[in-house]
Amino acid sequence: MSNAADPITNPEVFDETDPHGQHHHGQHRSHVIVGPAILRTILVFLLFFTALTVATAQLEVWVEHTFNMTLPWWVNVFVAMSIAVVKTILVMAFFMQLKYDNPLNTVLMLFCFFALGLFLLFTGLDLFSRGIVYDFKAGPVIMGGTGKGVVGANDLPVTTAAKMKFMQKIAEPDMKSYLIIAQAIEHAAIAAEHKGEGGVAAAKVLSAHSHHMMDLHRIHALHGPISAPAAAAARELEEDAGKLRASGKTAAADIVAGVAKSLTGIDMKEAVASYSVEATFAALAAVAHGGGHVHGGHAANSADKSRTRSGLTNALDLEGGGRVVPHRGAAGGHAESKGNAEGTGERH
Amino acid sequence: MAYTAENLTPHPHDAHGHHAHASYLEPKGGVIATIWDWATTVDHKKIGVMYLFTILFMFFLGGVAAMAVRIELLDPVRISATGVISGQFFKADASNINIGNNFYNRLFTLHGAIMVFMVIVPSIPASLGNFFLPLMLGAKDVAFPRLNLLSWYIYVFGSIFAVCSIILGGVDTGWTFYTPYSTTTDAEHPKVVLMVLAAFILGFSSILTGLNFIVTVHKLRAPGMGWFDMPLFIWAIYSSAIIQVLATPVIGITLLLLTFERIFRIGIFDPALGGDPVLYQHFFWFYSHPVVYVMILPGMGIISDVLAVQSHKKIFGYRAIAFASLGIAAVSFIVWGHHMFTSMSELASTVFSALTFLVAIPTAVKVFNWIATLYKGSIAMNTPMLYALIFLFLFSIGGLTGLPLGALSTDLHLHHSYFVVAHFHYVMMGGTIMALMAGIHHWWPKMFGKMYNEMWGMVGAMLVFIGFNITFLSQFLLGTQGMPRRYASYVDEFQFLHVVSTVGSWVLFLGFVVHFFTFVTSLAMGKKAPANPWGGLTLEWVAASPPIEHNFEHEPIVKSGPYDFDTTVPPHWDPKDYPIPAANLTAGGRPKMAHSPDKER
Amino acid sequence: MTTLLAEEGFFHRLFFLRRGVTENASDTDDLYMWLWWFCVAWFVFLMVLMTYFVVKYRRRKGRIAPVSASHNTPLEVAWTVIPTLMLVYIFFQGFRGYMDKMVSPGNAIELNLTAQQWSWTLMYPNGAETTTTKRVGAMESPVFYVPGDTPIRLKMNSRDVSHGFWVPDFRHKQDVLPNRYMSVWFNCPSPQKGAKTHPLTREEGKASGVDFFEDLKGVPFEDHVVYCSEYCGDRHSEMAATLRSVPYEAWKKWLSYIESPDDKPLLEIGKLVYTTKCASCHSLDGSVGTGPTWKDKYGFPQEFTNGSSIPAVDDDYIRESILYPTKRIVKGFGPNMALIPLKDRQMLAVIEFMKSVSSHPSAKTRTIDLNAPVSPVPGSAASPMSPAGTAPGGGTAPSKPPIESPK
Amino acid sequence: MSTLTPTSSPKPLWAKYVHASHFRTAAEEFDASKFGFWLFLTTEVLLFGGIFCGYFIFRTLYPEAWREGSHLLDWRFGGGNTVVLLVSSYTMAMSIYCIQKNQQLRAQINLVITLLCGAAFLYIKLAYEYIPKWSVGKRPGMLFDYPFAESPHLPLWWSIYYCGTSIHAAHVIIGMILIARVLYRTTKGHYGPTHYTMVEITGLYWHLVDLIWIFLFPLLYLIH
Repeated sequence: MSNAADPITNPEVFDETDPHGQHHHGQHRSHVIVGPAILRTILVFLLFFTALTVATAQLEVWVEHTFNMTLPWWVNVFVAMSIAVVKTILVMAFFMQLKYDNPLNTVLMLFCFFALGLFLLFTGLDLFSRGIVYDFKAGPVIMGGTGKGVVGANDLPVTTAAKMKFMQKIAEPDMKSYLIIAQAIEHAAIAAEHKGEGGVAAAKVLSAHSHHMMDLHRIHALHGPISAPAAAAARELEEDAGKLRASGKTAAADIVAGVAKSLTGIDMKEAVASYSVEATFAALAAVAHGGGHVHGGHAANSADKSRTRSGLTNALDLEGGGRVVPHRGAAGGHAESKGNAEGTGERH
Repeated sequence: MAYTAENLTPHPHDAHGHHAHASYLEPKGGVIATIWDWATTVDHKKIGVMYLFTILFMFFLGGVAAMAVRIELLDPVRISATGVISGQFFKADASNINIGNNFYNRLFTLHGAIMVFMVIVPSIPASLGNFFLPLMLGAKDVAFPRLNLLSWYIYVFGSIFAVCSIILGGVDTGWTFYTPYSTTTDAEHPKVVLMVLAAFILGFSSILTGLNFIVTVHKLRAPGMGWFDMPLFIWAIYSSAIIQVLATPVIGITLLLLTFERIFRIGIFDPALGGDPVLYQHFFWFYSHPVVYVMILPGMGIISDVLAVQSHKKIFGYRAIAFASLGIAAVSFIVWGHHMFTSMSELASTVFSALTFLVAIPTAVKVFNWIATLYKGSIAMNTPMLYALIFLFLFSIGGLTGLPLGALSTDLHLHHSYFVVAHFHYVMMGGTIMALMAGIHHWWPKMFGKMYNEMWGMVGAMLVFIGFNITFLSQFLLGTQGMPRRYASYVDEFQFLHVVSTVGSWVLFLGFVVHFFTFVTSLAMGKKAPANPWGGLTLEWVAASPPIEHNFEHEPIVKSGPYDFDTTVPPHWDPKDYPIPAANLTAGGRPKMAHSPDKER
Repeated sequence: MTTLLAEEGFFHRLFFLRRGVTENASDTDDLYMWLWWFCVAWFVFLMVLMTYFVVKYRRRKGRIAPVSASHNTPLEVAWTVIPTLMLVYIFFQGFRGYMDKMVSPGNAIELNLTAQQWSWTLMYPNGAETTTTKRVGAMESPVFYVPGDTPIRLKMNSRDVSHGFWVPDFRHKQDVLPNRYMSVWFNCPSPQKGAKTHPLTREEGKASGVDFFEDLKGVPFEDHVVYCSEYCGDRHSEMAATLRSVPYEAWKKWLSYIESPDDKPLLEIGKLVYTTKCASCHSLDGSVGTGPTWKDKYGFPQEFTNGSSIPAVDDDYIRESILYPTKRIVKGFGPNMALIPLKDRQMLAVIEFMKSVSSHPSAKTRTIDLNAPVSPVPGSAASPMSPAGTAPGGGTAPSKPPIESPK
Repeated sequence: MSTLTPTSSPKPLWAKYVHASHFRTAAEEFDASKFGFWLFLTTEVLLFGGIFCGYFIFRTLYPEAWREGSHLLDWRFGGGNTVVLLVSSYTMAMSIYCIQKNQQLRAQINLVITLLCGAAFLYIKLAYEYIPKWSVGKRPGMLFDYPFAESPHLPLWWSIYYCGTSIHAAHVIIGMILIARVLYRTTKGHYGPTHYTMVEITGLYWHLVDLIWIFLFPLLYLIH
């Protein structure tokens, strides 16, 4: 039977596409078409905001360096996060079409973020209020927890274990001599800068070479003894000198060649004897931290370079002719390593 | 009664049109063909039945583990004052006490993990929910039938993982996998990771089911069925589905991190690297507390329906109950801390304690409404009703014993004790499982088209009720007297109560055995069930029992509320059998027929 | 406060066997018993109603349910609001008792309790560890002597996984975690008349390494069992101990017995560690060395090279700077400190030592002088520097603990 | 649940699509699918919520470790990846537009570009971030072997970094698989103005992957 009032046969009473009156009548909401114009505009906005957030971050770093002031931690967080939120809203509203979609989906998403908020809020509520009755309840107080298997080598913190492992490595004779050469060249570079014509060009080549030898990847990759590091380095420098000559920078080439020759004259025994592992470590740490910030593993901006040099020059004092004189032992190096680490410390 | 024809577009997911109007249980050709048909079905009814039997099997496994636990605790090795060594079940003497303890720890972990992840969480939504949600909505199927089948396979897959880890020797972490213990025990052995991954996978099954239900409720309600014409079972399933969708992913990431922790030692939960074990507990309970309500809410839904239908009485405070479900779902997200009062900061404990008491309010409201529903009803005394009353009894105890656990100072004593064990068994088993039993009996005729033996059903129910109380009331006392949970042995003064508890567990077991045989005999030789044995008004009673492939011959149109017993003649019932007082008759002097398209209201 | 309700009633004995020994414990008992009757009342009310309806309105042939209200707003509001008010009351009761348990009186003696799979270790002020054991359940477990009528705060941490410290008699429990300190405080009354008295049983005498059999003759004692409440592995159920409360003076006597030559008081160990390991860089006279001086460090505010600062140098920071020398460096110094592996006890000792060279009030905790005349009033045994205004029994008015730094 | 009744008529496949019969109309089916997928997206958000929570907690507990860690990352790679993903999101949205306008070829081109962007993202991540960092010992937890750490909690930073980015990378891969599938079916003409549910849904997923990165990028690379 189908009388006039029957909802199915009489769409006035019953809208088949919309049995529950959820949607507004007329054009169906979910089949909306977002045109390319809008999409492009949104993309441009998104890229702009990406650039903006990077810029602000860089700006803060710059401010902290130049004016040597530390902005409150939340400035940075607040800016970055609010930009991220704006970007999210753009993507959700237009790319994901929430703006035109069934509002139910928007409500759903908001509810989801609300739940996430509760999760963070109440977890934080516990972890950040532990010390309110007794200070000693707050914060991690002892290592260990799950015992031997977990704590780093011989019950030291993992980071310390890694450090010690590395220090032992650079204390190996081969590695030592390898680094000494690198430091020697670096020092030669510093000296070269003050030589007259062609000095700067030579310095560039030399310090690049030394940094290349200092390169953390290389140091990590080192396995087994390097046969005659001095000779090897000298050979490479000769090649560089050759290149310089080819490009007509004879003066620079002469300096480089000179360094190459003097390298072979280094008295390795003495050098190794007076070598300070701590100072070298500090120097490498400076390179690593400086480099880490700018690009992976290499020393780049001048601040890092100078810090590197201070570490190196104090660890090893070269005089003309590349003869190595025992200068200061571990203590001096130790003191220096302090200076460096502080230096790196203030950059953050 | 008259229905208007719907536009019958070919059902995409059945390759056998001529079967469309046959019972969904009707075998398709030979045995192989039938098995294949079930294995590849996208019919929510078949999937629901498959879920039901898988879950009941898992319930059996977990139950066996529980019995073993109780037997071990009957008389573990102890050195009494006289120095006599007792306890011969698992251990020879105190010297190799570890062997026994180790075994016990694996047993209770097994019991917990299976019962929580593989039984109670999916129990009602995945089995009865799957079967009846579309029926009650007047829909042909859930919104995403293939997804539905997928979630069953995921469930099976996850269970297989769990079984593998059991075969490999079982895990002894406790079902909560608390770090740092869970990250260090059985190191370099895959079984813990397997169990963790099992829980992880089962989470996906749970998410997909919940997602499916939410969409179904939103989009596939029968014409004329507004939100407040839905049966309360649907409201409950809907609320719990919301929790499933929002909370489960967090356990997903937690278990993932736990796996990384074990394999790579990433240290997020590991003090050795500055990680924090209590952070793990937060992660874990952010899911595992809300999921407690995933367990209980559908149970509450069943009880609402059973009480109303079996007493032919409009449910009292429909909206109150509906909103209470949503309220519980909402509050459940901000009370997880009450599992950690002994390890959290003072401030957090206080806040969480205060919030915890919020949950009690909607719960209490529901109980009051249920009891008020009985008032002036016409109460049939049969197995489903009996189970509903048992539910009210046990769940009230479970709820009330929550108070001393929510109150901080008493919790400091009761936490980690047998009191907690008893409490959550009263809620989980006395609540969810009893409701499940009520639901199974209530809808058994509809699901399988056979009646069960009422007398034996009641006997089983009473055995379960008595056994349950013996088992767990004694554990309340153990808890307050100072018996810590997860103990393989104890001081002598606790033995008496442990013996009582164990004996109770045997009675409980007997009760379920009785039910098992009732079901089997019903399937084998039960008499044909009428379409509407209890005289319910909701749409599943419009369908035949067992329902046909597409649930309804014609798409029903809802014309009356789900519980308008005082004005509506139940479908398939003769008005003569259901004399409605003249006062309630419609203008035409005719009783209103359920779901018929005539426009009188 | 003890109400008649809980006073050794039948149900109280059923639930708890015996009264909670500390004041907080008996508070908890009272709250619990109150809740018990509260729940009983509700439960009986609901069940009676249910049964009545089920019987009265059972289905009869040919009768269908008459029309009756399907909701009743005043009623529903009532049964929402009234329980809510009751719940609020319960919460506040619980909260009060909780704070009493969590905040110890300022003059509490601080003992260090360490948990590990599967045993408890309690270190006494003189650095000694207990040697007496007793059977709890299946295993021999240590017996910790504690003075009666004296507030005691346990500073607990775990060496491996999470454990839980639970004394049912105190109705108190805290998890013992591997990565931070938790604390439990209690003040159990001296053993009453009719308490068991030493001499100990034969086997206990044997089990205890030193023979203080004669001198403790006739000293009354009360045992309170300690359980591990947080699941911790195979022997979780055997990880027990016994707290044995004895009169204050007997306790001091006992301490002097168990003290063996190789464990000295923390302060002396600290001095030793300092002279051997730290003196080269840290002075005690305020002069600046490679590292900052220790004079007046503890308890005073401190700034660091990374710009951050703390209101007071506390145990945490000291531990941290021993374990992670370069994490937070005192302003004006470099990261020169090598990592010196110290045993847990040595670390405690160094902290004690730094307290001893600091003039800050928070650096003074109650110390036990074994030769001092026995003080009848336990509170007065506190050092004059410790915050006043706390009842000897403690627990009632939450008072600032000694190491709380001035904020 | 796109199902097709193959006939020999010249109509393209998408025009012959018949919606599943338990829905009343194709529009309702489309709505339902979309709503269902939005629900799924909420679970994805909360999945990453765990990572964000860990970040938030440990950043507050160990700020110095986080400062040091973010300095050890190079914003240019993160930024580059952000741009790549944003562009891919745009092309994805464009491909949906093209399908709606039945510009099959343009749609396919856009999908291909999207796929390429995804690949580029993974390449940058692997070649310029994971491999070099891992090789110098910047690894999570106990695997950590970087000698120049100043904060003792630096390994924790790397744990969060690797967990967050690797789980996100996994999502990128899944998204690429979905897109590849859509691309294949587009070439077969399955999608058109009246039926493009899968395209829309795949797009939603891809945009979510983008969204997660929009947060990971500043959190890991910029905030210090």
